Amino acid sequence: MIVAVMAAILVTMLLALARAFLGPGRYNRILAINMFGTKTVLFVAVSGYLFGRPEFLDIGILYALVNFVAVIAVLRLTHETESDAA
Amino acid sequence: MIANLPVLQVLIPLGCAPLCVLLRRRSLAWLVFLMAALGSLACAAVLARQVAAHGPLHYAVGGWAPPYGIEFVVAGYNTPVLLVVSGAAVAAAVYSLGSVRTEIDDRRAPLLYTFLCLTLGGLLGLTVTGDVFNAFVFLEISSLSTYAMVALGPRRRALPAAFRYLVIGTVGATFVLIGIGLAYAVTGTLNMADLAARLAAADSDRALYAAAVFVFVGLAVKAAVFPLHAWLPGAYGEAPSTVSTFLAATSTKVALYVLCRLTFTVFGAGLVFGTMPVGRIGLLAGGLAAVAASAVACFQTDLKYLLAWSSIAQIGYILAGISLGTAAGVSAAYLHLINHAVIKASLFAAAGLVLVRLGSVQLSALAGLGRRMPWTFAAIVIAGLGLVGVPPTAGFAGKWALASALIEAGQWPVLVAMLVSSLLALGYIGRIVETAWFREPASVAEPSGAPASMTAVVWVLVAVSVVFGLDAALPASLAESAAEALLNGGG
Amino acid sequence: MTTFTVINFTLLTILTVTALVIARLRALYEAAMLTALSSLVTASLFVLMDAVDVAFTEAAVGVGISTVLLLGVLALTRSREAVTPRHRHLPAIAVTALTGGLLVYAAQDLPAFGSADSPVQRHPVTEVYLHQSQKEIGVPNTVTAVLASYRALDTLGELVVVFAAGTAVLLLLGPLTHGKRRQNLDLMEYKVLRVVSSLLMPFVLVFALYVLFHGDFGPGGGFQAGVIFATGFVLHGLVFGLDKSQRVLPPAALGSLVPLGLGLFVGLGVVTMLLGGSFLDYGTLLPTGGPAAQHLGILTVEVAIGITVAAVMTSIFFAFAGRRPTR
Amino acid sequence: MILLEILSAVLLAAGTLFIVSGAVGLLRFPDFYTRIHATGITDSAGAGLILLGLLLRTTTWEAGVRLLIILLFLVVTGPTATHLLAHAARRDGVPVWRKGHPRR
Amino acid sequence: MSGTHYVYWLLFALMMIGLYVVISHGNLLKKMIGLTLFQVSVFLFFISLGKVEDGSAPIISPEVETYSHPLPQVLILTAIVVGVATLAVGLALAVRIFEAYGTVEEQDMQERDEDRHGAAS
Repeated sequence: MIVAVMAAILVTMLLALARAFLGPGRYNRILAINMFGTKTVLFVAVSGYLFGRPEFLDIGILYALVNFVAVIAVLRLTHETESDAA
Repeated sequence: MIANLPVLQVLIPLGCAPLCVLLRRRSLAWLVFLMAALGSLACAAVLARQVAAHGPLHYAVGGWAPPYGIEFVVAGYNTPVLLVVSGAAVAAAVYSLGSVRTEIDDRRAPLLYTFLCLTLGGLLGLTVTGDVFNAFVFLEISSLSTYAMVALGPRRRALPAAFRYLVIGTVGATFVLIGIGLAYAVTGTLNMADLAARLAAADSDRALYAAAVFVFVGLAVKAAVFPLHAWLPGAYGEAPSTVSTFLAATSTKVALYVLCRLTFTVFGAGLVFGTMPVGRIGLLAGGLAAVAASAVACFQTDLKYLLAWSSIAQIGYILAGISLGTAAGVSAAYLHLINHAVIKASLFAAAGLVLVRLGSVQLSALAGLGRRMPWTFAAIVIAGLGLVGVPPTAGFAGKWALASALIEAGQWPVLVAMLVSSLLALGYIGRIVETAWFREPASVAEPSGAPASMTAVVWVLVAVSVVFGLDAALPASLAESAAEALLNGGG
Repeated sequence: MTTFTVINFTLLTILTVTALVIARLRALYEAAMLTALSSLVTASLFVLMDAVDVAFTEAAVGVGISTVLLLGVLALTRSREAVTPRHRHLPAIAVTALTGGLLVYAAQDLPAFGSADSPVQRHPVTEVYLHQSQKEIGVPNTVTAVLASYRALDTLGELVVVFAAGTAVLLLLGPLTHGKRRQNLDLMEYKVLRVVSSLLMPFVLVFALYVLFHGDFGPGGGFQAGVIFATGFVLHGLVFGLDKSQRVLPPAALGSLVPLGLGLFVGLGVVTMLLGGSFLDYGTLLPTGGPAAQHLGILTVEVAIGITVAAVMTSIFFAFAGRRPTR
Repeated sequence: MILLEILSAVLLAAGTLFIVSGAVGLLRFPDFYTRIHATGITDSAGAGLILLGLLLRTTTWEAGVRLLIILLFLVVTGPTATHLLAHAARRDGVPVWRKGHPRR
Repeated sequence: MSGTHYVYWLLFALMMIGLYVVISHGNLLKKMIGLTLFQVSVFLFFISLGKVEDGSAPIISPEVETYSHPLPQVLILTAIVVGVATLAVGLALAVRIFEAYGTVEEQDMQERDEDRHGAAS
């Protein structure tokens, strides 16, 4: 069961990656990356169970945090150049 | 505390760096750096005496025996480097009293001293460490501080020069890291002595060769060995005078020393010079550097860039000496390393003096000033003659030793390259002399007065170079014991 | 093929393809975002290869700090790359081919990936770090034991590098240079974000403290804690604006915290020397020596790292964020 | 015990279904707004279900607490990020797809 | 050589992509991105040296027998920190260069310097 979940996560990652490459534009990419980020959180959680050491879930917490910060940073900093360039 | 000297001399400058930030005052930060430099020099001197009397010192950091912990090794092969680096730091400290005041504003000066402390500590640590990964860390400490210091240069071109240095330097350091990784993969250790023993026993030649190549290329970048010298002219030419004076005497020299150390005590001369064609490549690169860089120097219009290109040529000489792989060659390389450090430091210091007095180091601005600034230009000429290798200057002693080592090894083409390079050096020094004495002055503005501290440093360095030329006993004995320690595995 | 191999291969392929796309993208914002993505993949690979501490650091540094810095710089400069002139490709291809060829040559002698019989695993160091350390130091996380005790000097060097970087950024971009302050743009208009961020902040800070003190038993330690702490303030600064963050955490206070941590580390080393041991020999800290003294030393070191790293990373962010676009 | 395992398997399967369908939507839908609609819902829900499924397999309280924290975190930050993204895209004028237009 | 060498091949490819970007691109920020990729792949290479098949993270626990090697992880922790420090300094320099030159393209910088100084370096 866990193996199947892992496979699904990897497939999802690949699909999100395709959207991140195709774009078009910034927002589609942010969306894809945000989704990819959630999948890495799941990856960490699931791989802990898959390989028998689920104690390291702290990393998952951190991933969730930095993923959020990265999205905020993209929004805040792109927003700025656009208003400044105008 | 005496037992802790190997670590103290690295720790003093590193510990002084945060102090400089905290003090925030120019004069106090200067004092801290001076003390750090003097402290390191004192440690280096005591260490040199101890090593000469009792042989190599091993210091296990944290009390963990190598290869489990990190080890510092002070031996005949690195005491000359320690003396040169900490001596140059003292000279730079005194020199900076006058120089930094004219180039850097009050609020940034303490930060410059912070970086000088860090660079000093990094270079000393790189010299004494007996662990390859620790060497990488110290290399990065000194490099990162150097990038920041170069960026402080007065012209805007300092910024791209610093960036270029940063990118090239980081690629070089990463190459070193790849080399360390490959060596680690086939041995499982990072301690230099342990590495040497296991590399000799390992039967994975291909990884070993590649490891050596990566480490050598990476260090050659840091040492500005031709043709990997692209960062050096900009970095030395644009840095503040104190910084170029200090760096010219130390940073590439330490990289060359590490190259030597790894060649002879880790990879082994048999592998490097016997199995791999590193010796021939080194001689080729050294010979080419000597000729090509000297030729480029002849066409420079900026005194500091001219000196920087001349440094690349001189690095070629040192590299050629090392690449011979013989005791005479290595000893000559060390001798030239010491002498060139003194000469080039005095020249960059004099260039800084010119910059302070005229506001420019363009050759065109020097026209006809030989008579108005006789002492400054006299210093440049004496040191310049040392660069050419005219007896009885220090440069002559080094070049003579190198020439005899080359003859002994039958490397005639390299010898010819050296002679051509010396003639070219005569050309560019001659050009400075011609401009300063035989051209009509371009401006009527009177040069401003020279800070005593700067003049003093220039003349002390020039005097040292002359003394080393007249009586080469001290540097020669240091160089010989270094070669002895390296080639006979005295680690 | 084992499950591990499939996962490993997939992630490595994703990483390589991402790198290729980044190399070809001329829109730099997009390239920076994909760099963040590649960093996520790298961190996942670290987890997969059992390097949990490294994964922790890579996530915090690569996805958090690096991305924010890159995007911040892009906001200050142009975000589109010029076309690379054709003549630049040739030397690059030559160098890359040579280096790659050398690596492929070397790889033929490299031990099989995952082999328990490689020189790395057979070396006596392995036994000492994994098992003897339990008696000598008594810290279950052997990475912490090696980092903070066996190879503490590397860690000191690492902290010096962080310190140097912080000082360098201060020198180049700090209030000392004559750059003007930018207007206080922020994301204040989003109420949801404000509420969520205020909820998250205390949690992030507690999490940082937990990571700092839990480093002996699980992934974590001073460096990771410092970066998480800084990430918290980055979030705060992004949402509430720089001025508010600097009111909470004045730059002057940060400026004195930076040298404090490094001073603490160096001071610890000096104390061990004064007590008659060698530099950073924690065994001298307590008369009984042994694991208790080691614990004391490691804890001090972790706290020192945490202080300096948090202060440096936060002030680097402030320095970049406080810069006003010039055009 | 068996009941727990079955429940866990059901939750994991449901979560897997959610994340895969979300990813397919992300790739196949014609414009940004439809894509964010697809991912916004499935991402949090799928992740939540998978984490709950894992929680049922957990034997130690340390791992359980961490799973709950991650869950809480994702549930709070996920929708926030989606909300911000959609809002910012609207403001920046990311175009909306109409029937018959090419995908963007 | 064995079937597990795919790890090295992919990592080396990654390294070369990074190195290529550093050398060929003239945009300073792209160069820094390339440098990051180059370094990250070297870090992964180190970590791959410590991995043991069926091993686990080197955090000692009574239930686990095989551990991956902690030393490469320690080294890479240090190296990551050095990497981010270099990135921060490089980016700070890029910002200053943009303020001084109005560009972050190497090509344009050189042209603008030659316009002003008329001096070859």
